[in-house]
Amino acid sequence: MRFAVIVFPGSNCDHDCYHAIKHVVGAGVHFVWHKERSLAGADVAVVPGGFSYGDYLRAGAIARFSPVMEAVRRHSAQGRPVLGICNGFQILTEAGLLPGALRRNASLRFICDDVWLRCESSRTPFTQGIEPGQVLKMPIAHGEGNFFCEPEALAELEANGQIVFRYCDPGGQTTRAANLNGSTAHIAGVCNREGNVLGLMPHPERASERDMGSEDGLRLFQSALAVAAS
Amino acid sequence: MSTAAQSRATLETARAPNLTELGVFSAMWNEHCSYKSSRIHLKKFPTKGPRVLQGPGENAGVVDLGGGLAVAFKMESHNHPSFIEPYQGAATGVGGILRDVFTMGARPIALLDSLRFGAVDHDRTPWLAGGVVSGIAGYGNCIGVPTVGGETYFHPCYNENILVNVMCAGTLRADAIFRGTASGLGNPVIYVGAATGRDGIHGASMASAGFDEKALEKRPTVQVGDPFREKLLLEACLELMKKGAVIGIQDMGAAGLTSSSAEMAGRAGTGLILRLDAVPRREEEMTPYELMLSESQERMLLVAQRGREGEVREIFARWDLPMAVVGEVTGDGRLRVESEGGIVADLPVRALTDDAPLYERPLRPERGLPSADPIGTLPEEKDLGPSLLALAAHPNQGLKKPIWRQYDHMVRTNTLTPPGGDAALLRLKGTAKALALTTDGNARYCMLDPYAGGMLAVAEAARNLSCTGALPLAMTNCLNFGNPERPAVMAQFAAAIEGMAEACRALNVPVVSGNVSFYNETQGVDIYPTPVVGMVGLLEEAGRRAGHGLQREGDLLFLLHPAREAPLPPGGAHEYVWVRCGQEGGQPPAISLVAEAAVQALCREGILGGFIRSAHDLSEGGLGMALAESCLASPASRLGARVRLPEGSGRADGRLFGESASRILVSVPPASEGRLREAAERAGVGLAAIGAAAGSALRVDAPDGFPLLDVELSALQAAWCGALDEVFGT
Amino acid sequence: MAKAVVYVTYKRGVLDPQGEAVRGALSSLGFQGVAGVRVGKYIEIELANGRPEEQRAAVEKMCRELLANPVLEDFRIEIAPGPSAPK
Amino acid sequence: MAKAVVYVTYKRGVLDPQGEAVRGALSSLGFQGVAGVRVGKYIEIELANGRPEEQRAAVEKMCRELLANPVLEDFRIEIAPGPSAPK
Ligand SMILES: Nc1ncnc2c1ncn2[C@@H]1O[C@H](COP(=O)(O)OP(=O)(O)O)[C@@H](O)[C@H]1O
Ligand SMILES: [Mg+2]
Repeated sequence: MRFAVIVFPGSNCDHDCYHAIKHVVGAGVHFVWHKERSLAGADVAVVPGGFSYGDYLRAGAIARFSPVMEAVRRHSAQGRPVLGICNGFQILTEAGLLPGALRRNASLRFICDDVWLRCESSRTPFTQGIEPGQVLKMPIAHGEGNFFCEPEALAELEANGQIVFRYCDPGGQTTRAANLNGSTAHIAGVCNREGNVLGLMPHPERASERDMGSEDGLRLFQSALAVAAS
Repeated sequence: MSTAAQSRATLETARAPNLTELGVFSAMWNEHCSYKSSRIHLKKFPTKGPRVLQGPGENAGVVDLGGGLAVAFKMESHNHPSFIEPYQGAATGVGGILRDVFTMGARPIALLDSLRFGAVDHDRTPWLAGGVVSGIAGYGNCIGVPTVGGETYFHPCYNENILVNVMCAGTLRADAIFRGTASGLGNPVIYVGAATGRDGIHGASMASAGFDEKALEKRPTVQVGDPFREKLLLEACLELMKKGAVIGIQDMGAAGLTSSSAEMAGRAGTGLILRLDAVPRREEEMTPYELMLSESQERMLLVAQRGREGEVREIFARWDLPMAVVGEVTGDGRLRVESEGGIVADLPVRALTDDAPLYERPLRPERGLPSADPIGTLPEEKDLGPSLLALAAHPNQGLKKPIWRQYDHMVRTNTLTPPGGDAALLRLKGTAKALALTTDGNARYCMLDPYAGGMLAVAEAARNLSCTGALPLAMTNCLNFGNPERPAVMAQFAAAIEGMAEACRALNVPVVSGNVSFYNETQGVDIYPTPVVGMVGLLEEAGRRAGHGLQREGDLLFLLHPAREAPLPPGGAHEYVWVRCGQEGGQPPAISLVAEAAVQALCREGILGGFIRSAHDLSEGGLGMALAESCLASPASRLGARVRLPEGSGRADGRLFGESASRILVSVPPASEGRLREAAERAGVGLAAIGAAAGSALRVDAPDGFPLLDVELSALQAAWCGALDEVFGT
Repeated sequence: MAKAVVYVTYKRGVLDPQGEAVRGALSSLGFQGVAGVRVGKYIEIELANGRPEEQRAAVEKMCRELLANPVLEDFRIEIAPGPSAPK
Repeated sequence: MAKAVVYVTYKRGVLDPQGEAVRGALSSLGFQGVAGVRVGKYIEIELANGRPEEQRAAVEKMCRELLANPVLEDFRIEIAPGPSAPK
């Protein structure tokens, strides 16, 4: 069982993902450079956080054309797991592998803070081990994480069970105050229709050790590992 | 350039310098590059120590961390550009200090920002503060280096001259330090990074000029930063260094190609030929003058081993960055610049560097603020609750989270103690150790007495590190002062350095790098002298650390203090008086460095020994604010305290909010009280039992039991958390 | 050389936080009578010579593929033949 | 109602990383003949009724005070009387 962590020149959470997967979860992991066209035999693709190619125009707008994204697209088309974290989520929406778009935060400011997430769906390989309704604590760190989709698209996401995480308070209530970036319907993470591709703005890799303030993020990686093993 | 300097320039070359040469001279002899007014004073800093691997004079200082690991760090100012264009000024300041650190071969792991803005109600302050903070965020977040600490202070003396100081630390192998030297005859001089444009020509001179009303008219001396490009440059340079093809490397900062080439040759005692035709450029028809003096960002100059140009080219191509061989090392001690087949400059390197003018400017100490303590003008209140709330709600003492929440302070997953504590702590993966980092400075103390102020800044920085359990190792600084041509400013400068140097010796923290920023003045009015200290400490076992927050109901509270002094001396409640009536005066806190060292050592011993559970130093706002911060440190599980002030003389408010130095508030499990008492006894440190952690309110009584304040933590927290709303909005 | 100018704005109905922030700032600076503000991107593209129809088609493609995100943005294109217009 | 349109761009000579990034992306996407790209801001301001000269003066003030930083940026203003132009 191997994870591939995609590395764009402006990725900056690539090493954090690698560290969490290898040294905390204890799974196999390798980096894949953005100029590569194959994931080198990985079972799970992780598109990490950062600023892919600077992201000056729109986060992820340029990254979606990179050679490695062809490989990610193929991987996804085969129904295999893909996880996009933060910038990875932005890239996957730009690439059309996930629905919606990520606008600038409603405050227009970058926000780095802990948030709570309510798991809404166990259908993705990353949330199979997490009961719907469970609340996880993880940090966010982004300037453009304000999820947007049109009302019809939202209804479709609801109907298909594609909403995977919503921002909530520690008690699991989706309050306005808990929705730090102003996302449509408090959405923090969504999956594709098939459920194998998950994107979320919060950083599970930063919430994988007690020293970092939470271990809740580990469960996403462990869940993927368990699914692959079964 | 002054006429005197000009004629000297003429003398050195035995002919009249041409325009390009004059530009080179004027940039190199500028205060910013030559340190002509400050050098004789900077010599007073202790710069050596068993752990110092590289002292001042390089792009950054380097200190040994043991186990083959070292840390490179430095702090730099970007005050003037940030006042003109706060976002880009601050952003490019971050870019510059990052390059200073990775030039040494270190991977940057942390940034800290020490900020001074004008009064909150000054009309430009919100725009400047908002722009500076988002500029630091914009650059640091993108490149993926966490901003883990800093300080922020508002005062009208900065209304027209803000201070933006940024510190960067990076880790490297102790045996793989790179330096900015151009050695080895015939070795190629290589330009890497962004192409050169006309931006920022004369930035170095701007940094050395005061502001007049025309400041806002100054033209593109401000550059736009490109953090993505910097990330590529960082990765490419570190990769290249690993290959071992690099002889010397330096970033092109102030005065760009001019200073990087002259300084590299100067350090090696060699010469250089630069061929300007090969310099990558992004604008047409640039003159040699412009090419030599441009301060375009994200560029580096390096000297490689002859014959290994191909490796350099290959690596930079992979990172999609321009690379060009622009010259070679020579043995004649001259900087020769060629353009379009002709020589456009030919100057002795020594005249530009070592032999640059040195001034011993006149000093005349002047008292900047009244010597009487203005607390006497304040009515004494029975209930000090409202005063504590007012202090907590003031932007200077309030929670700075609206600032550091904009900084990615967690990326790289090493941040054990995020911003908000006394010092940031970062674990060093692959070891058991953690690095502690802080910045500190108190301009008011320096205005009252620059010598004491300098000493106190060093002592507080070290104390902040000790409060986490870390041993202070070494420091950097940013010396922000007014116009050095005024003897009163020069006197402040000289005295502050002497005070700092004295404290460095007593506390065993050599100075390994630093930066001077003069001419922080507007229309003849200087800022308060503002030396800022950046300090690095080491915690051998990251697991044995403390924060400042109270941990458990029932834990006992003690004040560590110098043995021969009262736990809380009377007076000196500067920030409290300032918040209540806007007056300043009196004396800075008295300090005995021997006692300071003992207090800090005991605090570290207690943390490592596990008998101190939390530690917080007393600074602005005294014991009152320290208690408030310790109660609120963990918003989710805030914990109150019940305190009785120790016996002493003077007004109760003056003692509660007094800013006495060398004091640390600690919380201790009841079972450990004996161990703490024994250790304090042995160390000769004073120990005052002042109460216990309890309940959901902060209650402080006078020594006789008379209640001084009783404030619900919810109210305190609301005041404290909203303190910056006026500046940053809600 | 010709110049294409592309305007990228949020779709009607998508809240524009930047525009709102500017409106708020203008009113707190004392500017009255500002009913609404929208902030978008303005992109100038210098194009080598070519036929205007082809240029427009190329710029439209750039917009669809890169310059605008169709989920939330609209775009508008203007082509201005530059001084050395197609012969 | 009238509408003012403001264009804010970096001054000539100032590095425009956003424009550079777009240019690079366009060329790697295979668009040929793109000689340069500059990215700026496009701001639409709806103004209450008033005399055009006054409106222009007000918008100029907005630009100088808030919308652009003259140290780094240039601005250009267009005023288009809207459907319900001043009576
Ligand atoms: N500009 C800033 N950037 C990052 N962190 C900051 C900033 N300003 C304040 N902080 C954080 O808030 C903490 C408390 O601030 P302050 O009370 O001013 O510090 P000190 O402990 O030096 O008195 C700092 O130690 C730092 O961690
Ligand atoms: Mg402190």
